[in-house]
Amino acid sequence: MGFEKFLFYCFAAIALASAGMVISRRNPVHAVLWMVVTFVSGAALWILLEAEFLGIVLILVYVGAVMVLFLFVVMMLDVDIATLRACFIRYLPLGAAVALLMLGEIVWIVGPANFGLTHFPSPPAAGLDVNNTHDLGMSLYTTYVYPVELAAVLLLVAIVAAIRLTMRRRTDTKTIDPAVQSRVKKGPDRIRIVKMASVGPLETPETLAEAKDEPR
Amino acid sequence: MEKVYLTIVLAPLIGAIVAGFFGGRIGRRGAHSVSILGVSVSAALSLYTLSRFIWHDEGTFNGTLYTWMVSDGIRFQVGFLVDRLTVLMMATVTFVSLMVHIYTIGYMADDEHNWPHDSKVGTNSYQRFFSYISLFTFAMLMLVMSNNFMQLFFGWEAVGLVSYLLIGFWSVRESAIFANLKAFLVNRVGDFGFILGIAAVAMYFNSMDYKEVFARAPEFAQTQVAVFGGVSLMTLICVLLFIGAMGKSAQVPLHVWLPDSMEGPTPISALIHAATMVTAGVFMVARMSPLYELSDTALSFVMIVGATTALFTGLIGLVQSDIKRVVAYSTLSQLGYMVTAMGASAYAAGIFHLMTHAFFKALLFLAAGSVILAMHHDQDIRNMGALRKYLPITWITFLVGTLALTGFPGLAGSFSKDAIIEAVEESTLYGAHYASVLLTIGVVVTALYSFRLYFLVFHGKERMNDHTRHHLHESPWVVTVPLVALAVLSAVSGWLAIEPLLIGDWFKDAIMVTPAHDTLMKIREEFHGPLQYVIHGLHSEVFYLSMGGMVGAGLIWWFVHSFNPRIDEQIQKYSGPLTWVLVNKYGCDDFNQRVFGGGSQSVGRVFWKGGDEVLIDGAIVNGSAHSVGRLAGLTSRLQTGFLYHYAIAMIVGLVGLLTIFVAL
Amino acid sequence: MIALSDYLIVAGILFSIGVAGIFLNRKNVIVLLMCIELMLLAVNTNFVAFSHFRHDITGQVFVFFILTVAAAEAAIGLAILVVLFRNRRTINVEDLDSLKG
Amino acid sequence: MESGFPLLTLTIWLPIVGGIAVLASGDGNRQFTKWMALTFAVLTFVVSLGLWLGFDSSTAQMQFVEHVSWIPSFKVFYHLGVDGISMPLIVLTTFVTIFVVVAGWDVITYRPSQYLAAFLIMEGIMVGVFAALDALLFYVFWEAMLIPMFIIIGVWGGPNRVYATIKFFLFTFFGSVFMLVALIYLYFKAGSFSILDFQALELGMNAQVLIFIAFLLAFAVKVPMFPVHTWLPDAHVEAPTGGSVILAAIMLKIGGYGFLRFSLPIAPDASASLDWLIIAMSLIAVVYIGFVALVQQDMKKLIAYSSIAHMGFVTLGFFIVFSIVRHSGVSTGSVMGIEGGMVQMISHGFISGALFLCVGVLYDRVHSRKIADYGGVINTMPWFGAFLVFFAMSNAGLPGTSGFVGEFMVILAAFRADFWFAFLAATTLVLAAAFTLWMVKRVVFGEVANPQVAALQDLNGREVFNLGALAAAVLLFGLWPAPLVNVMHTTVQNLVTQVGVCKLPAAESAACLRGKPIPVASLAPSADNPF
Amino acid sequence: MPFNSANLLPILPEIAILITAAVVLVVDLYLKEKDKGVNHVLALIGLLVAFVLTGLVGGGERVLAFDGNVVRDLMSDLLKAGALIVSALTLVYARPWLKDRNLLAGEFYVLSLCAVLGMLVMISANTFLTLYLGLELLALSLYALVAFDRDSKLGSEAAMKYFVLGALGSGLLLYGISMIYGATGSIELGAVARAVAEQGSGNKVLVFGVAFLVIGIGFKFGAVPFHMWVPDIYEGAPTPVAMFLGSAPKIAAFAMIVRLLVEGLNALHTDWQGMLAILAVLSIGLGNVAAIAQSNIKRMFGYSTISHVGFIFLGLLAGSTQGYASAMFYTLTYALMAAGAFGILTILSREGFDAQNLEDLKGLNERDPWYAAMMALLMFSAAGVPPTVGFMGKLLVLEAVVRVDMVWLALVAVFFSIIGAFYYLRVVKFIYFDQPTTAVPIVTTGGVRAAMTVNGLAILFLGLFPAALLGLCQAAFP
Repeated sequence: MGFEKFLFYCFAAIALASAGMVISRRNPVHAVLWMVVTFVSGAALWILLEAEFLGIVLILVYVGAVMVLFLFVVMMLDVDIATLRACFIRYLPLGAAVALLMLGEIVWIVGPANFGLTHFPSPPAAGLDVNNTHDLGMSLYTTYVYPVELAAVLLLVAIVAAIRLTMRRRTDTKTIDPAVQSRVKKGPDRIRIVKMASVGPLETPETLAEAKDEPR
Repeated sequence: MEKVYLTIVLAPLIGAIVAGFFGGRIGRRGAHSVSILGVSVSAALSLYTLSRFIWHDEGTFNGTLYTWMVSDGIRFQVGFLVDRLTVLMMATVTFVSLMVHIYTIGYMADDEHNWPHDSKVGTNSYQRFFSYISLFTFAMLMLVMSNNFMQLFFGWEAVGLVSYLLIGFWSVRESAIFANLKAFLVNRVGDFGFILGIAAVAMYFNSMDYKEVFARAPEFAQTQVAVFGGVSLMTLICVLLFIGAMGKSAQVPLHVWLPDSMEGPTPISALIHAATMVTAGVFMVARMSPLYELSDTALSFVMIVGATTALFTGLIGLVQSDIKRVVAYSTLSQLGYMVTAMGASAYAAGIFHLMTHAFFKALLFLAAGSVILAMHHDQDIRNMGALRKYLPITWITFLVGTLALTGFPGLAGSFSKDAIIEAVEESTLYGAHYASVLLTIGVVVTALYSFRLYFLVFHGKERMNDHTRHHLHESPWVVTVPLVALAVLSAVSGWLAIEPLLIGDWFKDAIMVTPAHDTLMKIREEFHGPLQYVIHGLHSEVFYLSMGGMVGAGLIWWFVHSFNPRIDEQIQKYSGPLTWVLVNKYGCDDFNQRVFGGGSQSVGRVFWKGGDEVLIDGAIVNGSAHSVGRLAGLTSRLQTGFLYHYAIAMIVGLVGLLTIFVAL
Repeated sequence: MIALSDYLIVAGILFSIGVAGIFLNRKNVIVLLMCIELMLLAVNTNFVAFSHFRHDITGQVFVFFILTVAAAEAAIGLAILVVLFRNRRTINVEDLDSLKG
Repeated sequence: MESGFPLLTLTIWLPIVGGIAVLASGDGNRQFTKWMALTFAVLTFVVSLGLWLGFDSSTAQMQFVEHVSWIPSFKVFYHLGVDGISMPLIVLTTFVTIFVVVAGWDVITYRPSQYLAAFLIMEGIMVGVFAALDALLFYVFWEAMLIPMFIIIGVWGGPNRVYATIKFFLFTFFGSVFMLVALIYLYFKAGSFSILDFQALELGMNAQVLIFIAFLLAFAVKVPMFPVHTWLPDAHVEAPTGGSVILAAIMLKIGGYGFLRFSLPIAPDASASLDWLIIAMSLIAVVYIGFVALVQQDMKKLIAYSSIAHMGFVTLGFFIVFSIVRHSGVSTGSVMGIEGGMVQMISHGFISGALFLCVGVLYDRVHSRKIADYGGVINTMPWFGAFLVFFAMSNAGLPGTSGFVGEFMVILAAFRADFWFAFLAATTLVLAAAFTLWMVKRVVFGEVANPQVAALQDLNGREVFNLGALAAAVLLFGLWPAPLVNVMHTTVQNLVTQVGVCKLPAAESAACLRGKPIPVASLAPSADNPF
Repeated sequence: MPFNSANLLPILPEIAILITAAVVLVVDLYLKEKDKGVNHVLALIGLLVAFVLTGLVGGGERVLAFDGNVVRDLMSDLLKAGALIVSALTLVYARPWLKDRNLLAGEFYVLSLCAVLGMLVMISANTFLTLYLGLELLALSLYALVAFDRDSKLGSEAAMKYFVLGALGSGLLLYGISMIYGATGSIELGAVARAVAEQGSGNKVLVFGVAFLVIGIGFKFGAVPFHMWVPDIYEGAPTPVAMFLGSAPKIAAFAMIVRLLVEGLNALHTDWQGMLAILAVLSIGLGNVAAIAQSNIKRMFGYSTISHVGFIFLGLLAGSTQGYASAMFYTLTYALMAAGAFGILTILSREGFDAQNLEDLKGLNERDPWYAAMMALLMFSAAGVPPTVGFMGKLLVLEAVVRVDMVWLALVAVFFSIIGAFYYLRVVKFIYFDQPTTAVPIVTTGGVRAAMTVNGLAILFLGLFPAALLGLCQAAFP
């Protein structure tokens, strides 16, 4: 067993194990963290496949951006973990059965019978002069220039959509528009102090609690 | 002659149309004038035709008016066959019709009293009545003058229609409209057989034309058909056709409509339900003699049915208290005689009786109508008595009619009835003996009920209330003139007609009798003139029986009744079960009402509620709709709303497809 | 040597784990999304493996785009998640059943 | 035979265009709308009379043929033409529509323009059904017909109209979609949608049987035959008068027409082997439905059931041809059976239409169709009573009315097939009389039943016109059906000949065991003067 | 490899759309709330320009551009034209609805235009990659559009469901693509087709991949059992979005299925035929049956879509050019039909009220006879009643199926379409037979009325004279 093979099995095992953890964790934060592990080992596998650029991108983009985004959202939404107690065991048999059936079929198809070394001999290791990133770039900006443009549009859509969906002009924020400020006139726009009688309901703990319960 | 025949047929039709559609405009006088004119023309021309046949030996006319339709090689035509049988019928029909028309002027004069005062349908009822009876005359003429089966059926049904309209003429009376529906339906049962008979003819002869069919009939004499386990074709045809006759001529068991038909105004009882329409069946059998002669079975059947009718319906007449119903049962009984004559192949005798019966029965009905008029439409004979003082002409004519009916020697009825009884005695067919016995007993019965009626109405004590008594008076001349005319004919027609009809060869072309069936042979051989025939009749048992009946009736309902007005009821009470059976008309009406009337409704309800609503609509149509609905609910419940279920569905779908297409 | 099939099987197992995760996780939308990410990882691994063994850069190009799209998708998905949470105060899958039938 | 002037197109599209015009005119000026609708209806009738007058009854060829490409890639043509079977039905359609328009004159107050337009459009569509010689065109018209009818019943119908309309629509739809599959299959085999090509197509027994069943589903529902008849009473009861009239007078006929145009000539061998089914269904319709009609409490329902029973005669007449041949060895009588069925269809068009108009007359005044709500109507409406009795008698098949002719012919023909067929068929003499006249008795005769009846007004001019014209037609064809029969004679003879030819392919020709009907010698009526 | 600007010619419509989207994005920033209508006009102009460009660059021989990433052929021309027209219609219908709810934002138009762009890309795709990107472009825009009404609980739930399932769907699709790529070594459809033809249908790997592809397609179309998103999203999405989502993307999906299965994997026809047959039967059955139980009309349309998808599959699985042409005809006319039907719903909605229950259609004939007639026409068309185009579509599809001796499929299809007729009829029933429950008049603009008129009459016209469109469809599949 060569070192390469050792690495493969190592990372494969980590990837699979952490993937298993991803789906079995109740706490989504844990799940996201296990996901990171999965991706990292996946990236390692890709690098074993001489796709260095993609391996790095996977870590940078996925782990660095997407997973962090996930984590961010999980934290931001402040999901009550207690309510997310899955009835894990109840669905295990069905899930396992279907997944195993599928796995069986997949393995049967992609197994050595079709994709073994006899059909696809291991390619010779690429020389040191081969630059995966260069190759990819050459391909991207020549043959696949159209998809690249499309990807750009796609990202634009993502931006527009994300902004549209999440950005709202909150009416209760205290932002100040300087232009308005400078146009302020004396008199009606200026603050005036009005004296008022200091009577009013007392703030009791009950009223405070009520106010808190109201949905935002 | 074609134009003459056409005129004979169309004149009443025109009268009917004018009186019917323009009755309101031309008024009563206009209506009766035009319809009487029409019928008069028709009657005159019929008599003219008859005279041509008698004295000028006019040949048989067989001509086509127009082609109704041609289909599949069968030519359906409308045309006339005028031969000696037809012309006799034409003359009888138009003459009686004319009499009835005239009589109606008097009888219906006060018809508005029969209607609710604000009923619009009563406004022109007088004119309408004339229209109907003229229309009837047209239809009857179409029937008798037809030269083919289809037109026969047309006339057959058309007279049925008019009968329906006339029985229900007083359409606000529940009993009338019940009776007319019953009449029509019972007739339809007969027609059911009739049309099948026509279909059989059409199938084997490929023709509707009498002449062709009769000419080719012998070819099929031996043909067997695989119906009812195999019968001879001729038997099948004849029996089927006769079922039609049973309906129209009110033979047992299809007789039930005729007594009820008395709900109609009396003139039509006379015209339709005594003199003409009900004899259509008899006429038809006579017309079809070339076919009937080929089937002994059919003839036996006819004879047995006729004889049964003759006796058993006569018996019912004994217990009736409605003047018209007594006459109606008598009609049934006499129709039975005629039909029996047909069965015995004594067609001539039957037709002869048909003719004489037309006269005296029309007379009896019209006279009864006269009585009813006088009695202010009270028809119950228990409320009459001693009317001879008030209605002398009616009395005399009624007596003539009664005597003719009972077969008093010298009057028309005796000639024909004796001939029938003798002919049946001569018959060798199966059932002839039975028929002979029944007919003979029938003679007594006839005398009994006839004279019972006569004595109760015209003799004995006056039993009407004072109001009625004060208004009793003889009917106007339009009523009495027809009575007299008919009475005269009832008296003399036998003398005139017996020789040509029974003895001579009047029917030589029209009626066919095979030598084996020639039951009138004996009469022919022994005949030496009408007088001798009458005298001969005086020695017959028929005469004695008849006289016995008359005397008996006189004793009971004249002599005893004068002292004991309740004798009628006492006799009936004494007879117990017999009366019960007779009063209930052998249960026929109840049976029909319950089994056919109620039964068909129950069947209909079962089919409707059980078949249509529960089985087809409920179980299949709505059932499948509901199950689809339930299925829809079920499938939409699959759509749980839970995201993971959706995903799982996709995965399961994926695995399913993989399994089916990759693994398998 | 490591055969192509080895990589593919690893990818297949990853894919199946993702699928199993969808079955098992019935609560949290985020974990559901992560299961899908696992599946995508499996796909990508397939592509990379094929690309390597076939000596064809196209597979990697494809992976590149998949990653791009996945990133955009994640952005939009999480944005929707935020909107959802704002509206309903929950991302519990079992509470998302207003639309059904 | 191509004709120069597109008379059929005109007959189809004139009312449709008229309908659209009526629709467009809106309900602002109602008088104008109504007169416009009537004008179009009458014009269409006049145009269709041209078909009758120009018809050559000596040939079985299609006449007034129009042949224009419609969907070239599928060899679908706008192919029109009439023969002796379809022409009378077209004229019937245009004739009856006039009365429908007149009948709705003052009665329809809710959006009369839509009402009248629906009928005019439907008229065109129905003519199209009869005139189409392209199966696809036929199907388009056939189904399109459902839309206006659906709307008519649904919008202007009675209280339970929703159930009735949906039942009506789905029932018919159910039948026809299977026909569609059969037509497509035939197209696949024949290479074109031409009905005439279908008829010439050689088909194996299995295919024929399946096609026959598909057609049967479509046509049996339309006719309707037992046991798929239950939509009809519901539809009739809920439909407005005009809707009932069209439904009974024409739409039912389309099913019968379909049997003649499709089932018999396209699948003669299957027809021969399955004719027992149709005959059984027909006879059940006559007897069973007769009894059902007897106990109806609702006049329209009663007439609806009566229609089913009468249509049983039609299908019986059409399908006894094989029994006749089996029984007697020759085909004599089968022409009469089919002609009888045809005559029955035409006649039933008049009679049932008239009966529904009669019920409409009462309904407009009293707003009830229950028999029990009437009684003694004749006391206040003598003319109406006269008409109703007349039409009731025709419905009962009284000789002298057109109702008799068809029944008579069918019974005569059925007798040749089997005594018991004729026997069961002839029960209608009793049953039809029983249910019709019993209804008449309860509605028309007797004493005035209630104050509403006492307040009735007799027929107005329009109603007299409607009923009078129909009565005249009933009487005319009853007293002299020759013109009607002569028109279809050659066509029907040709049909019988065609049906007699075994269409099985050579490999299966052993199954052609049934006796070949012997073509009858031409017995077309001679030119003799009818009088 | 120098770039040849001739490459740009075939994608001129796409460019036009993209430019419009960009312009709208920028212009919107400078528009006041009351002037947002400009966005609408701009978007329509963009679609019109794209339509015209489609016509200008269209026709003639099949053209490959961008190294085989893009293809322009008759099918793409026709489908693009169809997608553009239907999209334009939906935008017209959507405007009053959006305006009433203050949603007439530039983003709506940007996202819609991007979705249209996605469709066009899909239609013209000649590699798995282009196809995938077009698909995702469309999908991402639609996800966002579904959640466009940020304050709608249902909208966000629908978007969430759509998103998760969509992602799952594209994951499965990608797995299939990876398998095909692995087996053939190419992502260019022509090359794939050649490779597949060489390997023959015995290759299980290909079949395996095809199964995943079919699932991806099935999801996009909403075929059973990958349909679960359809009713929920139709109901939850804002009506104009549901309208948009339910109409034009079907055309793109059709392109996708043809590109993938017919152009790419025709050699595996027997395999995907069986798969499509299963999906078709299930879709027709379940869609029609479940629709009956609905009282929400949008949801009902959702199920109805599912059944129509089954019919489209019928045409496709026949595997004949005739069948493809029929399915194409069906798809195009269905898109038109769906747009019109949803259009009526937007017309019936008003400020503060969304017409989405069957009851809301009550008495439409009383309130506006013309719209009532159009809606009835659309419903009859959907039910497949002649003389509307819905019938023609069904006829052609069934013909294709019968022609390949799958009569049983045709029988199943027509059987369920009887059940289906019921719920369409019910709509007509509400329109015509019932009295309105509200006295509020229908406010509508001339543009909307004109669009609806064109839409409704097109349904009738195409039914009466299908030859022209059918001819075009047939020309697309020589």
